[in-house]
Amino acid sequence: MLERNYMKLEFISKSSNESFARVVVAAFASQLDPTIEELSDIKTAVSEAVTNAIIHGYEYGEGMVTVEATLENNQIEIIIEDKGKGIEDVDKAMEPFYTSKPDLERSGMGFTVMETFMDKLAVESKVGEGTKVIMTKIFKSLSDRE
Amino acid sequence: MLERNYMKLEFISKSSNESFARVVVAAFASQLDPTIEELSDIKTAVSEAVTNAIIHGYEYGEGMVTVEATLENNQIEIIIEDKGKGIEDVDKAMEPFYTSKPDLERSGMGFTVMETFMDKLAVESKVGEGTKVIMTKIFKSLSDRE
Amino acid sequence: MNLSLEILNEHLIVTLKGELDHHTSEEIRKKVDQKYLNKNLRNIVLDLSDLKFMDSSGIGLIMGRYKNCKERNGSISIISTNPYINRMLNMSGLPKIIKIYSSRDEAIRD
Amino acid sequence: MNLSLEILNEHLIVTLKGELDHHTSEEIRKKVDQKYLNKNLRNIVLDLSDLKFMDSSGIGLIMGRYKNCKERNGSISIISTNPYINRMLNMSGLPKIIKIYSSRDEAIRD
Ligand SMILES: Nc1ncnc2c1ncn2[C@@H]1O[C@H](COP(=O)(O)OP(=O)(O)O)[C@@H](O)[C@H]1O
Ligand SMILES: Nc1ncnc2c1ncn2[C@@H]1O[C@H](COP(=O)(O)OP(=O)(O)O)[C@@H](O)[C@H]1O
Repeated sequence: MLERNYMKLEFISKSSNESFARVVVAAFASQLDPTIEELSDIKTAVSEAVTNAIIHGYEYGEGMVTVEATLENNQIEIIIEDKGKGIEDVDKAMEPFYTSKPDLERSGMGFTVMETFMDKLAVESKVGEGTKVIMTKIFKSLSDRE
Repeated sequence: MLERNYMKLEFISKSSNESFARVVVAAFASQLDPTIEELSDIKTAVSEAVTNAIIHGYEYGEGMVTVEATLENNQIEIIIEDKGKGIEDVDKAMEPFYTSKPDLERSGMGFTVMETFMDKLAVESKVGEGTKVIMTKIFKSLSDRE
Repeated sequence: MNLSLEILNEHLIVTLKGELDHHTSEEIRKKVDQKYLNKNLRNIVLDLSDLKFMDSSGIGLIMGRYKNCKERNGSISIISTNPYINRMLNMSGLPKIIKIYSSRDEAIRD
Repeated sequence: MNLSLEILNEHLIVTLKGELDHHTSEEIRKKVDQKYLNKNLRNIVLDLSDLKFMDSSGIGLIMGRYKNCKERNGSISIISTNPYINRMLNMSGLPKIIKIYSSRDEAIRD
């Protein structure tokens, strides 16, 4: 089993950094030797949370998005944070198909995807201060191998 | 030409993170669409500086290594920093083949590689405080394309 | 992201390769709509079989084209073979309103 | 990193694939030395032709094996075809003391 490992990434809220964030988290998670499907789940969940920080958190301006990842035992914890506008009603925001930006052709499925593809999801947000998404993925493939 | 882009990565000084740091910088630099050789130069220089932070900066302990990268116009600036032991005599350290750790089979070529593969190199260090390596690579391929 | 557009009778065939996310979907949307509206086409066939990655921005993109087609009494169909992308399509409920095929021949014949 | 060790007469043939850096060189060093010393071999042939990446830790690794071979009056030779890795080898001055070949046949015949 791998020893604990930790990384923190900060980048400007440009949409071209969405794929960059996915590559970084996937490269870090690879140290636990996950299956292709597990890696794919993580990439998708990261993509959702980072996209939200960029288009909802910072809306029309630019700010910094932070992605932290911790590998420990057979799991990865990922925290994605912005210092943007925040969410007024988190429960409502997390409802499937709810979106505040139908004009941008958002589907309102971001949080549903994160919930489905990860094992744990928590959202902390304060209007005017920002949003923090904390997700955990347990590598079942790793538990099996032991 | 790409707009300015910036990222900052922090990770624990474990040797397994050497390849991770290379992947991250290469993925970020890819946004400027460099040649394979330019990308290879950057990866090698990053590998040298990150390895130095891990084995010389933090020697036997663990600490955080920081990698910052800025894309602007046709160049990338990369800053690699540790808060480790620092270098007493930077000029001597930068001499080809000088190493303080021949027992670890170091070749003493790290700084020479960084100098050769990058366009600019500056080293700032203070004993007991840490070391900062600032390197710039100009993407010639990009200037040609204009 | 690699996008190719072909016209076959009244169909606009859109082939996507690479990664479909919020960043890449903006350009795709513009180019697809331009062709679809300017050329007075009716139907859209979206070929996702060479797509390597898609997040929920892809669902938004498909929904938007679905609405455009409906306004013209046209139809939209999807070709998808990647199990991972099928999973995302199923999650969204899209297969209830859009037919998913596993080959281009089937999609065009239908 | 992928390492394979073969014995051919007095030669230890070491084939490296993937990325050779400080992290991966530690395990390679241990495994190569163990085989070389235990089996009482004389020469080492380092096949780097499938290496995708090498930094100066690779130079340190080669120098260390060179010293071990010298102590036994053996010799070390390198097979390298990647121009990028050749550039690193040339920078280090290693070609002055170690022969670099572009194929395994040449290296073993010599
Ligand atoms: N980081 C964030 N900052 C501010 N608002 C957010 C953030 N993330 C999500 N939201 C809000 O929650 C809603 C639902 O998010 P989500 O399920 O990802 O769907 P979508 O991104 O498609 O709108 C968004 O429309 C937005 O109003
Ligand atoms: N981040 C650092 N912290 C402390 N000392 C360093 C650092 N980087 C380099 N040095 C010193 O400079 C010397 C030369 O470095 P380098 O040229 O990279 O060769 P090598 O790593 O092979 O020793 C090292 O042996 C070490 O003494």
